[in-house]
Amino acid sequence: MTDTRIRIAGVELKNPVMTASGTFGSGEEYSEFVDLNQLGAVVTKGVADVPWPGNPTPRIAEVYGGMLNAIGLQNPGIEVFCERDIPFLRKYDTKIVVNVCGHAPEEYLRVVERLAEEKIDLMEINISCPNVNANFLAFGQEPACVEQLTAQIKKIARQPIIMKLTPNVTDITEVARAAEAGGADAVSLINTLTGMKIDVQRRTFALANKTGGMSGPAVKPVAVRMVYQVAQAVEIPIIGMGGIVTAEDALEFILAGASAVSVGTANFFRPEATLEVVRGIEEYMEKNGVKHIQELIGAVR
Amino acid sequence: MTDTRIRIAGVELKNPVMTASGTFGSGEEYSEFVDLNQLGAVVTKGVADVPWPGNPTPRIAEVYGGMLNAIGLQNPGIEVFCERDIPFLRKYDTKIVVNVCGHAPEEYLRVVERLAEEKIDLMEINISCPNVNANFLAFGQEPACVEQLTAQIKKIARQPIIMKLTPNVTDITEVARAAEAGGADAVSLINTLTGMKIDVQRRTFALANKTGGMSGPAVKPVAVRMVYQVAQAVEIPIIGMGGIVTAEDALEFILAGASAVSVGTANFFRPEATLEVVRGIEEYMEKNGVKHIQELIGAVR
Amino acid sequence: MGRCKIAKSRPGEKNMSTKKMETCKIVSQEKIGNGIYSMWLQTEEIAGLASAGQFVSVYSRDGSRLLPRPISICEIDKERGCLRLVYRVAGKGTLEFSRLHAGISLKVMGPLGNGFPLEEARGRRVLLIGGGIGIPPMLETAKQLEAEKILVMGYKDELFLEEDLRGQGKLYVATEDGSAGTRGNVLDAIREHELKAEIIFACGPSPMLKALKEYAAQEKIVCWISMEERMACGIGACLGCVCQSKDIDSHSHVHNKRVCKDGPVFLSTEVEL
Amino acid sequence: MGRCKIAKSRPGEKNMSTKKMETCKIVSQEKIGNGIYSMWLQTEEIAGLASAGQFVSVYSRDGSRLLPRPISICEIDKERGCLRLVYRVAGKGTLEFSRLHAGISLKVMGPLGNGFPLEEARGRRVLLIGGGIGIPPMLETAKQLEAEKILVMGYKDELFLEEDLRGQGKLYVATEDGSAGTRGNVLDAIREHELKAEIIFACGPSPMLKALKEYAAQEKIVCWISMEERMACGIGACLGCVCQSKDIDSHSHVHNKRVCKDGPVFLSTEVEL
Ligand SMILES: Cc1cc2nc3c(=O)[nH]c(=O)nc-3n(C[C@H](O)[C@H](O)[C@H](O)COP(=O)(O)OP(=O)(O)OC[C@H]3O[C@@H](n4cnc5c(N)ncnc54)[C@H](O)[C@@H]3O)c2cc1C
Ligand SMILES: Cc1cc2nc3c(=O)[nH]c(=O)nc-3n(C[C@H](O)[C@H](O)[C@H](O)COP(=O)(O)OP(=O)(O)OC[C@H]3O[C@@H](n4cnc5c(N)ncnc54)[C@H](O)[C@@H]3O)c2cc1C
Ligand SMILES: Cc1cc2nc3c(=O)[nH]c(=O)nc-3n(C[C@H](O)[C@H](O)[C@H](O)COP(=O)(O)O)c2cc1C
Ligand SMILES: Cc1cc2nc3c(=O)[nH]c(=O)nc-3n(C[C@H](O)[C@H](O)[C@H](O)COP(=O)(O)O)c2cc1C
Ligand code: FES
Ligand code: FES
Repeated sequence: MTDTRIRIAGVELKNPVMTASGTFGSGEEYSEFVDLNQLGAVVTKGVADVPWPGNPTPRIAEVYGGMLNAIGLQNPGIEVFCERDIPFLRKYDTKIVVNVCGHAPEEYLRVVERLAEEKIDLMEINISCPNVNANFLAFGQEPACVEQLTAQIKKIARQPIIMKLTPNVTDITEVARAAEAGGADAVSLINTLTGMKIDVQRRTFALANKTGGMSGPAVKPVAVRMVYQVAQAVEIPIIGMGGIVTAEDALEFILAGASAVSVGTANFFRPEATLEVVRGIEEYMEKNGVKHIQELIGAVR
Repeated sequence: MTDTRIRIAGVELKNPVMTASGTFGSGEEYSEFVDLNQLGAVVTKGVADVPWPGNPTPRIAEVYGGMLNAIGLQNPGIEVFCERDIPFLRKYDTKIVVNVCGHAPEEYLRVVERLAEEKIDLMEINISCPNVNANFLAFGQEPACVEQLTAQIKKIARQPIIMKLTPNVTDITEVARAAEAGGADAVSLINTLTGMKIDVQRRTFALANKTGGMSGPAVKPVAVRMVYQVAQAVEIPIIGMGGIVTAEDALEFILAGASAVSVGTANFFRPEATLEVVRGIEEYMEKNGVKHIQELIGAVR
Repeated sequence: MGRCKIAKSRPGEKNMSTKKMETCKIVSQEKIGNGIYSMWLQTEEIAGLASAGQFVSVYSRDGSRLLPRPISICEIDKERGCLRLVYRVAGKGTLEFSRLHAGISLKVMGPLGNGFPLEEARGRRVLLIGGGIGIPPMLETAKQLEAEKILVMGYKDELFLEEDLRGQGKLYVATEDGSAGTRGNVLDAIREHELKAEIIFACGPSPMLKALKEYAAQEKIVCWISMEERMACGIGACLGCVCQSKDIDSHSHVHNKRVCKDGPVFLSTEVEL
Repeated sequence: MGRCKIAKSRPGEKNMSTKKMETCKIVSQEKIGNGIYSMWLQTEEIAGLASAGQFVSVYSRDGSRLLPRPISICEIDKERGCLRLVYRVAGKGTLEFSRLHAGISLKVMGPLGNGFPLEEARGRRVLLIGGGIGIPPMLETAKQLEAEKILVMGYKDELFLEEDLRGQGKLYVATEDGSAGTRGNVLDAIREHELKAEIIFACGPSPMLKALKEYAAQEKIVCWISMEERMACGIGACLGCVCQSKDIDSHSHVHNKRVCKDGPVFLSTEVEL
């Protein structure tokens, strides 16, 4: 018998497989394809203090082995979210991770405060969305800002927090250490790589926003590398993501040092991808005589 | 009639299509497939002051839509290179760009000095190979170092120099500006993105070097984005590369602001890719009534 | 909110468990025009669940292209469980599809979105309007609609599907080059023939939909239009495919509606074009 | 430098323009063992140019896998211009190949590398040794070699190609599980049967090649081995596929030789294992 349970900041997940924020809504749409009870956790689409309209369309462009998105964090705001999405998810036997976004620290803090009363398990703080600010440097790219924001959030947060890191940096270990220093309970990585596509026939950008966040199988090698680097740099648990489609992909992240993984873009072309990953990890463990998933975390050094 | 000639630092290329360093040897192997006379320029594999043995194998791993390499800049040293490779290339009516590598400024300077006597057209300075140093930060990631090295090289170089930038940075415009400030005649980008692959069956790294440089179609959106960013930041010409396989790919880079392009990994699976790109650009220009390629450079803003 | 009720009665929204991901064998593949192909797919359940105006997500067999190609349902053969898709080669994905022959399988998800509200139009005088590659969904819509049907189809030059459409009602054609029917667009044909209706169902390029929206407002008739947008999930989860809505949408709480889930068929008055 | 002269006379090095990139139709595809497939390809020029011990680069049809799969040439039918490849399903690429049926085309580059130096062995007593998926190239080598041929083939359990090999000389078999021939590896078989030769040609896994290198050194006989390494270009340009050489290599000027171009066949004494 294999034991796939893992713990993140005291929260026990039945398995290490989560959804990646923004690729799974709040679970409702995919509940037609996936029994949410079988997932380690559902991570919701980023939510802000007030409704955000997001970016103009086209928001989506296909690229080789992946996609670009510039949704621009459209969301209905924390009030609707608490009234509609949390009750929906609470019907299932899975952990709830609420992804939080904002333009400025105050906005994050308002959401975190509002969530204090809610029965959710973890919060994931998205400090890395490259689509919101017109300037290319987001504050998730500055270690000092990250440490400060983390500390501010920790002060008021009732649930453990995961800081979600951007890969668009020279040294991701610096940012991860800053999050740890600020008191983060865990880090998750990677968010999307900033990319661009040009439509040569129309001589325009493929996305109205010019740049977009790249995700999907094409980004996996960068993501695995960063998870490995961060695993050597911090003590807190890591949630790995970026291009996971199969159990083998997920295991790469786990062997590199991730305690849990998120499946994102794969949901769009394999709606049952999350469940396939859950089952595939179990099969791998059985085949290789791995009793507890813990034996695999960071096993390749 | 279309005019595909471009100029880089006073050197006229018959068309904007070059080979990417390290993917084309010194042209000999591919001369079976490609008439080198039809290329804008051949960029050679990186050469150092003395022979380098490179990294242990496996040096190559396939990833989704691309590959990782950790060749580790194996090269026969500048003396053999000058005696064997330059004379070979001088038989052809194409421009010669010598890619230069080193562990430290003195090593670069020795190569640049030795090349002063040689009949080559341009030098491309690789300050971005992530495979040489054990520590993850190479000095191509530090703007101050880049400016200083560029200035040192410019002082002794007889040929114009292209500084080749790494994409593994938070803000590539900073590094590009540093190269420009140091006196670079052009910049080329992107070198490879640092990635990692884990063999989950054997529980080892796929590459002996653990990490490797990612290239191929999978990296193109990041490369196009960076070329666009740099085009808004500097005045010197840009040579764009990263995942170019077809003329359409090359045109994305040109429309984003590149004056020339390099075809790398594509040579490995389409040995005639460079020529197909040359022809495809001409066809696009004819079809769209573009008289001079200059009209396309940076045309999408 | 009136609209909401109408929407609720639209096909595809009744039951939560109506979307399937299937591997479908190609039954036939035929070139029916310059760059236009007609493909029949054998489905397990999708055809049985599908209704007119809905679409399916078709996935490329090549791993370099991961996102779905949304293609409208052109015909439904419920008995055999088959779907007909008519598509134009627009890029690499549709080019790939066009090269596949009978017997090869494709991954297909569907049926997706809300089709045309046939009940709304029953027994009335309806203008069914298609433009370019927006023509295919109008065929099944025409077939299922029990009403007085006037079909107006706009082409660039070469006609396609006009044989199939002719049997479904009075057919008017417009071509940009004047090679058949009215020279011009569908509105030119409507004006030339002084066509009148109580309700419009339309699918086609944005400029056409925009013109129809204005026309319907002038004529004070109800107009349902089928919209297009780039998609990733196709089921309402990613917020990639939104169009702007006139009012704050009840799901998004902003002025955005998801084409894939809230559409692709919208009332012309509820969206901005 | 003596070796250099030998190398120069090896097939594939004489003429600079011997490599072709072709789209080859699959003539037949057959499963010949557990996870082992045999495929005949119709080439335009590759078969005509190929010699025993060379290999080809086979490219995946799926755009997510771009690098070549190097596969040794198992048989050459110069008259029909066909090549036989025998391969094991090791991962996604070979799995893809195994699923393709006759009529489908594959991109193939070749012939690549230097084959076995048949001239060196002509008229002598030769041990032809194959281990596992290193067995296939020994078939064409045996067929072309005019010499006294002793074949020693090592399998894990199930035999394959042994019918084809049997006609080419005296065949000895070793199996790890003892289900056929000598229990153990090829060296166990050589010792059991006290096989002697003046020259060895071998292809198989590294541990086998290492053992043969030592054996050949002890016995003071010439031993040529075919090596494997991960490849990108397949033609000597990328320096991806090097093995360590005993001396400084005349091309690389370091202790590295390119398996794809300087090999895959090397003298056992010129490489480190
Ligand atoms: C609801 C809906 C119904 C449609 N019905 C049909 C139909 O019945 N027949 C038909 O020929 N076409 C239809 N289209 C358009 C069709 O989806 C595109 O032509 C097709 O996706 C192009 O793919 P490609 O790979 O050939 O082109 P590429 O340009 O290579 O595609 C690249 C990416 O852009 C997306 N894309 C490109 N064009 C469009 C577009 N116009 N709309 C949405 N996404 C696009 C592709 O899905 C893909 O992700 C419909 C679109 C939508 C949204
Ligand atoms: C000169 C040479 C001749 C060969 N001849 C044969 C043969 O006749 N029959 C046969 O079955 N196999 C042969 N091999 C091994 C064969 O190339 C690999 O089994 C095959 O590439 C695996 O591809 P995959 O996609 O199935 O596996 P994956 O593991 O999915 O491949 C991933 C990547 O690793 C590379 N790779 C994986 N295994 C090997 C390997 N052992 N050697 C080199 N590259 C590898 C692939 O080419 C690909 O780039 C030969 C290898 C070499 C170098
Ligand atoms: C359409 C889309 C929307 C996303 N929205 C969010 C978001 O709201 N918050 C966030 O932290 N990450 C968001 N992401 C990033 C993903 O959660 C994930 O980090 C990234 O896509 C890499 O994983 P993948 O390659 O498996 O998709 C989004 C990604 C996509 C593709
Ligand atoms: C096998 C290999 C070797 C390379 N060697 C060098 C090198 O010696 N010097 C250098 O500046 N870049 C080197 N590069 C980087 C390429 O020149 C190019 O910047 C990169 O691969 C992106 O382009 P591509 O995606 O078209 O390959 C190498 C790349 C590959 C794949
Ligand atoms: S395509 Fe994802 S919401 Fe419509
Ligand atoms: S594979 Fe490129 S040198 Fe051998």
